[in-house]
Amino acid sequence: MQEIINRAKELLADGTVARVLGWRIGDLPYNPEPSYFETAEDLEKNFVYDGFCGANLSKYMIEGSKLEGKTLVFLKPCDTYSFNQLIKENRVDREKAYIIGVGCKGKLDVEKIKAQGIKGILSISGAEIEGDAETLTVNTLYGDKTVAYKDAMLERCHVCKGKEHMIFDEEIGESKDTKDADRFAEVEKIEAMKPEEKFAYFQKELSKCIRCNACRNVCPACSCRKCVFDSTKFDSAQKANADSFEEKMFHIIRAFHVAGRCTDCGECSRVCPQGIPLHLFNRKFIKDIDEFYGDYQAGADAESKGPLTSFTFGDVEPGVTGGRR
Amino acid sequence: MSITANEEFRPKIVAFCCNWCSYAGADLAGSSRLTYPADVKIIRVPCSCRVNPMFILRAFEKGADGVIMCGCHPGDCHYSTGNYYARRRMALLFSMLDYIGVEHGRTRVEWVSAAEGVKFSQTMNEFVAKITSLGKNVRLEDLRCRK
Amino acid sequence: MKSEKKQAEMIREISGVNPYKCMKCGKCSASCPSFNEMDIKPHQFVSYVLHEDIESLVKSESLWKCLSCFACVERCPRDVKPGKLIDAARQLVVRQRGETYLSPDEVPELLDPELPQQLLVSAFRRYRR
Amino acid sequence: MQRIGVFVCHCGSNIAATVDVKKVVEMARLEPGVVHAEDYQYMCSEVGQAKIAAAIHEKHLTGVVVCSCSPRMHEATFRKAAEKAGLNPYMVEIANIREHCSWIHKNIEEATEKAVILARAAIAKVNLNAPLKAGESRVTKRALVIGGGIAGIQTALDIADAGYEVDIVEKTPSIGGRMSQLDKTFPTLDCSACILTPKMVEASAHEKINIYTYSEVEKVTGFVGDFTVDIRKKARSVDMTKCTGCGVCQEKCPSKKAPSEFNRGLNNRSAIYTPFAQAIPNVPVIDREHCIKFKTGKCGLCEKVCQAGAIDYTQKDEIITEKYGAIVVATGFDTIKLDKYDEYAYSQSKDVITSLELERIMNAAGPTKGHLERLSDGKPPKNMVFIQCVGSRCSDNRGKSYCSKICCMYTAKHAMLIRDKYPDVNVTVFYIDVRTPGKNFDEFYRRAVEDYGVNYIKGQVGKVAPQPNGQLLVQGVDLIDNKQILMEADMVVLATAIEPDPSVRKIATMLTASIDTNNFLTEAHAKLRPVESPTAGVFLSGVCQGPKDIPETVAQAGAAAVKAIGLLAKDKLMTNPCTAKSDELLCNGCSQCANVCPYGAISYETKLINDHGIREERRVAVVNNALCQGCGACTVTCPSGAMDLQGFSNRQILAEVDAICR
Amino acid sequence: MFKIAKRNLPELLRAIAAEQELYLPVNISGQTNFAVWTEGTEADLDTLKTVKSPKDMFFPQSETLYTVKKENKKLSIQPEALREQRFVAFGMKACDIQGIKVLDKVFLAEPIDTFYAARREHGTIVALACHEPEETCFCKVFGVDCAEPDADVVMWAVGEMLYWKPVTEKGKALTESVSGVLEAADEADEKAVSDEQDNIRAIVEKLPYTNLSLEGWDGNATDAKFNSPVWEKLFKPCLACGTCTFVCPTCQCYDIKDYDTGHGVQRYRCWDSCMYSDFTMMAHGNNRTSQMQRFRQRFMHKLVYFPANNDGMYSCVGCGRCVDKCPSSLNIVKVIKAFEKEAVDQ
Repeated sequence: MQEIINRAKELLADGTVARVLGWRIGDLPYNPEPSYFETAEDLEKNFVYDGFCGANLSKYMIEGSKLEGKTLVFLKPCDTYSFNQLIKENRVDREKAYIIGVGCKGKLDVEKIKAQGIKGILSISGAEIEGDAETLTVNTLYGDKTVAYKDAMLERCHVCKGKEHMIFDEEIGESKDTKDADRFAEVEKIEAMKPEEKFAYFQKELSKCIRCNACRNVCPACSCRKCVFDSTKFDSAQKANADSFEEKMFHIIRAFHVAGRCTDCGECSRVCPQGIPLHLFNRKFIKDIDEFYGDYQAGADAESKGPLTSFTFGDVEPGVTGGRR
Repeated sequence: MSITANEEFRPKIVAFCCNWCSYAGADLAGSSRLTYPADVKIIRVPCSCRVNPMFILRAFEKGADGVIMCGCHPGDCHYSTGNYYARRRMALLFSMLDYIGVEHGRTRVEWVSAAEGVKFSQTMNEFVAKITSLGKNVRLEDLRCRK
Repeated sequence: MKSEKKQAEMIREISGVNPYKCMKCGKCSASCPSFNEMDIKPHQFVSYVLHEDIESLVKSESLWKCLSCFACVERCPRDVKPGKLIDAARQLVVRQRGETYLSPDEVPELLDPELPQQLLVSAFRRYRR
Repeated sequence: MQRIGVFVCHCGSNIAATVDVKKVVEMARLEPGVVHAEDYQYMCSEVGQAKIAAAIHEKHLTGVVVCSCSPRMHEATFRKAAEKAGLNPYMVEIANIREHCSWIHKNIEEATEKAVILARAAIAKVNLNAPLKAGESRVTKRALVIGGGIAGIQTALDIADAGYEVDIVEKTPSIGGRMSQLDKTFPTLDCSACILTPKMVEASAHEKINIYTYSEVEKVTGFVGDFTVDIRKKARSVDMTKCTGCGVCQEKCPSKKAPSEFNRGLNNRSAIYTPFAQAIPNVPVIDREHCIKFKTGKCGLCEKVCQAGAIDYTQKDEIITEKYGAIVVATGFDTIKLDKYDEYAYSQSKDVITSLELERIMNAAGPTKGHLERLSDGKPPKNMVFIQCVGSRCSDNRGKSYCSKICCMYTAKHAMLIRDKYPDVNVTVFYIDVRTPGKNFDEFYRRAVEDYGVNYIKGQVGKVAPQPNGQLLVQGVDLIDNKQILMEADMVVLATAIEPDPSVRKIATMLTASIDTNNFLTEAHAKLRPVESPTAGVFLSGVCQGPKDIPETVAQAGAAAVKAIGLLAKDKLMTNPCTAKSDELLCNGCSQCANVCPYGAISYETKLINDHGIREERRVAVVNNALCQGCGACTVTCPSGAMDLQGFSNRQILAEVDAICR
Repeated sequence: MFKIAKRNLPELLRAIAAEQELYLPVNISGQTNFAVWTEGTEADLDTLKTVKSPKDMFFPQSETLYTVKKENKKLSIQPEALREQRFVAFGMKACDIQGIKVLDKVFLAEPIDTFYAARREHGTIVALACHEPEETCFCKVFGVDCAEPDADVVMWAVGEMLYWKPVTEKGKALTESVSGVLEAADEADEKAVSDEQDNIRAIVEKLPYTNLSLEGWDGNATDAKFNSPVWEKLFKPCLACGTCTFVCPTCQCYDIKDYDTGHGVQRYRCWDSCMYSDFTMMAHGNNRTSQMQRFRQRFMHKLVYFPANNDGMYSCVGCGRCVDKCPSSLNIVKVIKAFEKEAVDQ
């Protein structure tokens, strides 16, 4: 981490960048927040990069691109896909960003730690970016506990897209491939269900939705200035799930709007306060796109046309695909 | 307004037809007096690529039991490429609806040319039969819209 | 006839060739170094498979005259690749012989250190699978 | 709130027999916004239209719904009627209660209920209609033809004859194109130059035609009726106004090692050159790559010998900016490269040649002065082999999947000419199929076989092997005899596939005209609009659209000219008002809409936007109404809903959905 | 005081539900929220905090106010009936109850919100003391004692037992109706409860946020806080989602919307969030144009404007849900600390 801080200080000092976009140390062991740093002192004192820095900073660069001068932004390998996609859609300015690709060994989800019955967390060790801790030691009001690093990882890290940064000016730190699950296993499980089981499954999950819009607002693909669900221009504005239809409508349309653009960064599932596995929608589209039109990874580059803005003459027919398995 | 006194299920079906092929195909079905059930109501759109998934979900929300989209055959689009985009969009949308448990068969895409009055009427007959067998759409309706 | 049909399907499956793509240009036969030795000519392989007359193909001289030089595969303008068809037909024959073919376990015993590796691999390619 | 009038047509008994029209009127009255409803026998009749006009005046209607036959039948009629009565024509909607209702349903109750619902949907839509006005744009009465081959020349002549100014842009130093390289033409065996040269002269002499040779299109902006084009006039190093075309400079030029493009590199030309004797303009250019003066600074011989003082080494490329109303693309073709077909030994032997090279050899002005001889040793050939479909009809990645269309005929022509002029030469043609659809085409081919004794063999050639003795060993197959053939030949001629001239890619991009996977320009409709590009105002002439022979090219050139003339004849273009429109406040500038627009109608501008008090520079989509055809592809691609289609807006369609499902 | 063995809890719940509707924390696909009890529903009393606060029971996320019916061209209005059935809110925590008191200030002041008032009137609150407070809790800062909630009935979970103490008349009536399943408590039980309370309070002292200072935050702090440059830095990570407001037990802003059912219009209200860009949007636009202003509004409201209008009562209860749930790890504690730091820096 010190290497990252030192490099940031250098770039700040030599005027390459006007500010640094990184993570600010939290007041609890697991809640650093995305933040700007403008001084070396602030960086030295308050910058943190550890296992809890799951937040994808790409989307902050939409606003960052409007600021005077360059912003140094730290992107993990998976975040770089989002950044590329944002470049493709002209939502961020490549020239305004100085990208340091930082290493990642899997990000942690405090909810997963708490789900193991651990409460009253006072400190956590093993989450540091240095070292290769396989276990987290959690000091709590109710005694010390341990959790395997793997068991505390975010869902997305189990299906990690890889260690490579897709775009960067320089790279610092080693990454670890944490993939130990099949990306589409969950989707396939649902696909194999009977229609009534599928319906019951999603009904149960989506009934938890409180329409806080966290999934949408954190999503780098949901970068609309005004979402159709907020806009009064159509009859589509919704503020609450007044009926169970609306939560489905919202999530289906949202997934459709990001289809072919979603990089599968997993932020939606990470931030959902009700723990809804929202990535299952996006991943279904990704799986279908891969199967119907050939493998496609949004954000792997900043130029190619997406699968929904291109076609081939021999594409599969809609009627046929709905019933395939 | 009640049409028939008996309790027989009459599905509500919305058909989106592109102006250049399928709407003309429906016209031809009409002028050839090829019947299909009155449950089908056609909405004219310039091209199948004008059909927003939102329209389809909206129809279900408001109580439609089936939605069908018709366009020019791939390669014959009046705007050259519109139906290719529509085809991708609908392939993905329908697959998603299937995935969340909406009965497969409530949605359909059919390419109908201006000369295919017979196909249009056949398709509609089949589709109405299919929807009738599936029964009322309860998985995607907004209960507030029930009378 | 039914088994014939199945055999034709197997050949198509093994070779991965779609015989319908053939436009009957004859470039395969024009390129074939063993043409004169063959009773059924390379361009005819395609129609035999297409007409599901695998029996004749399997019994033909040609089956064992093909050198697997793959000139026809290289030059076929339609990706039909008759060489692959004949290769598949051979495999069909080998498979029909049942258990008599070489299995990988037997290889070490047969292995002669003097034997060129390439020959071994090509033997495998031809006679196993 | 709209004030809507609903007019229900009986259509005699066509509607009224199955639909209770009175009931439809009664139910329509209850719909929001409806202030008037009536029915009539024939709404499309004079009287019916008068009723609509009267209601518009008396009830101050702002919207009209006509429940009648298909809008494809009478929408225009009713819109015109409304317009006459002072209502915006786009405030009229049709409920199709005939083709979609009365004609297909038998039960009166069912049909009536459906008619009511269809009327309701139309009313719901009209409630959200907004008056639309067709835009107007000026038409610049000048056409640009890109490419100066037979296609371009013919198009230019036809347009110019109609009285419009035409500019031809040709990248080589002379117009004439591929046709000028041909010796004879099938099926009549006319001398190519004899029929082409008069056309070239006519074009150059035409007062309405202006020819830019040695020039290329650099940039295109604008849209149908109003294109602005930058043309780069490459430095010719010869003053066109002074040169008399005497040719002394070419004779004296000491640098004579440049391969002649015109002769397909079979011989050389001087550094200062005109491509061929009949070149138009007959003004040479200096090929600066090969000119000694440009390479070393010394020489200057041409300047010394030029009595007109036309040589100007200081000339620079010049950019000419001109406005055009229509653009015709006539970029033509080239033969494919043969490096992937090494089995034919093209790269190994000088005596394996392409058909186009044979044209030059046969031509009296060609490298052999028209004598048929081997390029390796100059000996006359005894045995010649022609191989068909070289690179055509290949679905592998080596060649082209399409049929090049012209090869069967020109090969028959070559074979016939050779047998005619050199009866002792044996000519063998290996073919897959002989394709001769065309007037007098099959007769022509049969003459080659029957009257001239050309040996046609059904089968392909697998390999051509140059022998140490200079002969070519041809290994082929005769599929009819089921025999492999090994024969020695003195020359082998390859009917090489043709492909669009590579320059077309750049031009297509500039014009936002779409091209297919083979780089042929796409037509607006494969059957019904074969000479128009989907991009309005851009027309296609000749092989740039697909393989063609000369008569077809000339026919298409004429058709493209007619289309262009049709456009230029208009003073103003009325644009379709049902176009897409982007809401600047909602637009993200993400470019997805432009990706799906088939007409290149969407561009992006950075604008100062005032979004409820927040002022910022934003990149936003702008739709060009003259180009947009109103398909709506962009509206669905736009995630924020910024892009909407006028006349078929999101809210209008949703209102129809709601009304139907109610 | 009464008691019941934890294993007999279903009996108690059945007894309550026999009389009236019963809401209690239930775990549904991994998340615990208040839900209606039906036979077979398993109560989750171990999870300290439900994701959504229990304010839903008194002030639902969306509720219909009235319906306009359209028959031909005539309109008729059908008002929504007020709540008439009694219900029990079982297992609420001290902080949540403080939240309801905050809502009372808003909805029970003139003009009284009849929908809310009817629910308050018909609801009986059965509270549960917090057995194991967590690191995100800071109720003590707002004067809440989680060992002794202020409710109709208070419960303590100690070992295998659940202790039950009726406090108000409503509570006593409820106790009466379920007395068949309760046992009377003895002195040893009293001792166990007071030990539990001591225990809880001792843990509360050790919580990381317990000593958070509210110095400088009161009804008079508008000028001092409103124009502070701290906001400009603080809001930056905010995603403008509504998570904090929707999990908050005191946020009370709502929007009123119409839904076209095709045969009429349902007018309903639903929670709104001051974090949303269209919050209080009017025809001219929005009176808070930047996210900084919206962010500031939320905390100024909770810590300054609300106390200014409600006798010093803060509209934060220290439940820590926003600390738990904010996607960018922002929360009211960080806000308070940032100002504390600013004061120190000056």
